[in-house]
Amino acid sequence: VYKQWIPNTNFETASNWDKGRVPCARDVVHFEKDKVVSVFVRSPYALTDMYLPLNGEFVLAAGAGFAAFDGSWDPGCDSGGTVRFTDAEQRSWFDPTLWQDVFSSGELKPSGRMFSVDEERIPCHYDDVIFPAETSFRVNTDSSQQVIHLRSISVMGQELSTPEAWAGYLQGPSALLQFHGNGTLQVTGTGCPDKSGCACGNAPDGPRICAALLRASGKQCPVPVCQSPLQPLGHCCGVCGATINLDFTPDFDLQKYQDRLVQELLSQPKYTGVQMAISKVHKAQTFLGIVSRSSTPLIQIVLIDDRAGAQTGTAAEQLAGDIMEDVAQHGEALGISSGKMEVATGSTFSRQRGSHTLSRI
Amino acid sequence: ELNHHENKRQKRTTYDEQPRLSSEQGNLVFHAGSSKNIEFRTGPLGKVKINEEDLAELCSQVRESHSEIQELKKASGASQNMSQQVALLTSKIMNL
Amino acid sequence: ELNHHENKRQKRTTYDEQPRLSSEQGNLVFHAGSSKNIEFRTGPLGKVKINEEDLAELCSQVRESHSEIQELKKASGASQNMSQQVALLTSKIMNL
Amino acid sequence: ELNHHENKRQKRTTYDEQPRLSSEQGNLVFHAGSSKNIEFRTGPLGKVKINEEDLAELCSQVRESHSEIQELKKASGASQNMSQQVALLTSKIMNL
Repeated sequence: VYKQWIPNTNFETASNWDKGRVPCARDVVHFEKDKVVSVFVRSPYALTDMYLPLNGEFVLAAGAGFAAFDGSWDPGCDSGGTVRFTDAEQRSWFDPTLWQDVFSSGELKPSGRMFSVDEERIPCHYDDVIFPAETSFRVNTDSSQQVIHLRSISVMGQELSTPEAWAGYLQGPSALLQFHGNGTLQVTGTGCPDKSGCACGNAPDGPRICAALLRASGKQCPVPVCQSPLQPLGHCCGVCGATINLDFTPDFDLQKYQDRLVQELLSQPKYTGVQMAISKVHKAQTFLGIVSRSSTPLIQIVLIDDRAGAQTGTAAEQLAGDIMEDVAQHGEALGISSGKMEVATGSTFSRQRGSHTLSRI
Repeated sequence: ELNHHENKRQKRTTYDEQPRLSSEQGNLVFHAGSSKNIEFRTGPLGKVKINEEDLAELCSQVRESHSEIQELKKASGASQNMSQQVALLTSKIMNL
Repeated sequence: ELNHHENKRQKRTTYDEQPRLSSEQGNLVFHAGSSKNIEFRTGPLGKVKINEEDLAELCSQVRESHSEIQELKKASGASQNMSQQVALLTSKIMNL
Repeated sequence: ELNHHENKRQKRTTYDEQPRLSSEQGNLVFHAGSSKNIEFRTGPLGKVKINEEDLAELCSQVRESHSEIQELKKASGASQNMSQQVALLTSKIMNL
């Protein structure tokens, strides 16, 4: 899966400047002295004055550069003033709002009917990360994990997909300016080796992820319409709709199963407005109410819909029922040994549960 | 639209006459203006280094060579005089 | 696929080729792209000055010194000849 | 007015630490941070050119000139000796 970092530190990005516009010729441009930054410059600029940080770089695209301003001609920049580059220091790797799903080309993937739980909006251990070509960036990798594993990283148009290539890039001039924080990014070059899927691996940073998400959306989860919202693993806020947890056998193929659900159920007209997330997660085991350190992998399906009021979650509930029915009929062939469903809709006063366990021979 | 275009062209022309730093096919080019300068300034303790070559040292080497050459030219002038004297001596000895 | 690969390779080259202006602990460093040049171009009146040193003048000083040295070498060659002549004269006088 | 002046001076001092790029009467000026360097760096295949002049060549020219000057100085020293010898010969001939 390809995930692309959204913000940049380009010179020509208006939102990177405190005045909300790119500096013009009469302005005095300030980069903060102690803020490290890499800045991609795409075009030529005339300047009156520019203060550079003590550590930083300007990467010049072909034709880009800086000229002295002679004071004579300056349309749309009559006043002039101080324009400051804004602080890119706190942009966190673990902020789900700063990533988007893309194709390997970097083209934006239409979100369609699938979504990801919040932890999986951040690059997972077997994902490919893209920092778009012709852009500069700065990302804080502070993490609860020492090493953040990835399959590959693309930076300024070069894809680094081996540990050696990545190590080489880290020796270069830009890496230290682009990445900071205590987490170390490591490129493995290997995708998920298990056809039953791989857990994302961001669970240790769950609290960090939710804190970043809530900071972006204003501190609190929205008040859910349903009374006892579901708490899917890896998701920050409660949701209305349905979740299904599946136990699987070695025959289970996550990608095939997802395709089957999309083609045979989710794409039915009656489920327009239902969105689905499906992934392998690790559920902490409890024994006599005590959380154990070991965990069991399971397939989690989260279903939400766009129904309102008392109808909230009812389409999701219906789809969940269909999925459970499918499990009952074809579970064994699909590699599913049992399934548990939970539902929270606008009309229910408590969560409803259902389960189906296949008898195993 | 035309006006905008016109503006752009004008802008470019204006900047082209100004001293500037620009990226050209990966080369880093410093152009002085038609009548304006590009200047690099360090403090009294700062150096200017071009690929490990210290520019101030290079300049003082150039100046030192220049003044040594002036000395050598004077000495060489003296040597020209002597050459005439030797010619004179030679003819005198021939006539002895 | 091959084409895609080709594009990628080309892209990498592009990245490496981008020149940069960087600040390293307050030092101002200009980097050309790999295997690319840094060029200083002066105009008819526009100069490139590095701490009051005029780069174009530095170059012409170096060239001037070089050609003056060639002159001095010729003169010095002439002076070697004369030295033999003096030795000859000296021996003649001794034999008188 | 004095205060304003004072402010300006202080401002300059504060910012002096940061490298800076500025226009001064249309001249483009690059300033290193205080007591910091300005460096120009190319890769192993890149050149530094001053108006079609290759700086590496210029440097080796400077070094070559320096060693040629040392040679010329030795030769010139020899020529001084000869000058004394010529003076001696001259007086001898006069006394014949």
